[in-house]
Amino acid sequence: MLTVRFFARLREQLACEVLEIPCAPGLGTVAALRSALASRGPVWQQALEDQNLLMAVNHSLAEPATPLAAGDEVAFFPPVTGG
Amino acid sequence: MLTVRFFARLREQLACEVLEIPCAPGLGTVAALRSALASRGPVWQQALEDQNLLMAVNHSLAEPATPLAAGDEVAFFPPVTGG
Amino acid sequence: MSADRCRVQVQQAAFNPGQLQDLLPPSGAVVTFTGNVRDLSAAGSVHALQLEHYPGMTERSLQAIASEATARWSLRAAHILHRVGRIEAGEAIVWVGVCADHRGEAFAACEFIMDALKTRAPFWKKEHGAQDARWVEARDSDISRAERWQLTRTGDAGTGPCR
Amino acid sequence: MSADRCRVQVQQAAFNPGQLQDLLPPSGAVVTFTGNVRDLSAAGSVHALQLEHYPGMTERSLQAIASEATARWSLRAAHILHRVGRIEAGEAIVWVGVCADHRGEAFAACEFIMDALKTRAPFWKKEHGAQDARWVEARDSDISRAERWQLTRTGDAGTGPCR
Repeated sequence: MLTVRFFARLREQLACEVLEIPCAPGLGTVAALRSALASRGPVWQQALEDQNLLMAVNHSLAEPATPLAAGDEVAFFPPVTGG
Repeated sequence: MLTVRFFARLREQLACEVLEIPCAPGLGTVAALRSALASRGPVWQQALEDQNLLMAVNHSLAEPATPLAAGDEVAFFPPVTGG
Repeated sequence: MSADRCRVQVQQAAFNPGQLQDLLPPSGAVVTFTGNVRDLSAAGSVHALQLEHYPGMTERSLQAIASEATARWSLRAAHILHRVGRIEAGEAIVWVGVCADHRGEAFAACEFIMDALKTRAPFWKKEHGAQDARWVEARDSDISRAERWQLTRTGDAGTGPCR
Repeated sequence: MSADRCRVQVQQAAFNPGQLQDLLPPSGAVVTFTGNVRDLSAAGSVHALQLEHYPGMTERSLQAIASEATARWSLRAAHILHRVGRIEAGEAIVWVGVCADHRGEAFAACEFIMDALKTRAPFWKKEHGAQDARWVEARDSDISRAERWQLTRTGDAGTGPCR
């Protein structure tokens, strides 16, 4: 399984905080996971095509090509605005 | 009269904290006053020839050419080391 | 010493910046930054902020930033405290305290930590005004401030002496 | 507002940096610098410092520095406190607190004030060690740090809004 988390404005847009997704051959990278999520419907497609979204795998910032493995926690979120 | 003050290491070298000096035609600038003070003896000459000494007139940093007038307070001191 | 040198904390409770400074180790130069919630933003009046974070990743990110600071400059301490949850206008939201022997290093490290935190630490602000609430957008000026530090980069997150 | 914005003080009594920060006006960004007496210098161990100043000129000089800072940057406050007399190792000797809407201005102004103070304010340190006492020499690094600010000089001492 993969755990997928969404934060802040993205979490509100999707009305979703966390998903559990079974690992599959087509979900080998962060980019592949993002595409699969976008295909869930128009709201998902629109929210996930935002080029400014950041991605993290296991609490570290990730690239589209970052590989995924069973048990990974993936997160998508808008640019950060702390401080 | 001119009031002349000395600070820190210079004050100790001269064993003098403050002098009252009558105004005179030869004391029209800070440089002239400094020369007159240096002529008081070897200790004064040596202490006042230090090129790093700073000078102030009426609580503002001064140049050798800064003019002096009756009632002015002149100060000589080493480079500052606060903070 | 390592563990004490970099200390990061994420908490809901309000804090007093002066009391945090008292906890820093003795050192010649101490620079602190305190960020307070302003009652006005580009979008209008602000009654409070709601701060969201990513538990686990946020702390890890702050630790990496403090660690990178101690790798780049000679520091005795780098402490970071950031609040989450609801924070009223006028209250402190973030505090950074840096100790060094020399003031130049303390100033640079404290400013670096704030610039890195603003662009790399997973926090998100929602402004609550009189009528509405809106997410705060990231600012280009924060990104360009953070990019300055890449030019003279000597350490890397994760390689500092505090990890 | 003017008088409150630039506040300078020279005193013998010890002080607590955190309590001074509590006296600053509300603002988005607060940067403070605290300088403490180190127990070791280039010349050996230090038990205490004796700080001499030039009453009248010292206060005027600090006021001019704070005023120049508020002329160069958009600040809500610039406060300076400097101790004189005997100061024990470990005690705070100087504190600067700067408030602004934006952190970049607060950092720059606070560092500028310290660099200017180190080269322009009439204070002189005498170190007391175990056996002897010696005057501290001015440092070239302080002079070169201060000279950096001339490059982008936009205001001049005496023309700031606090005079």
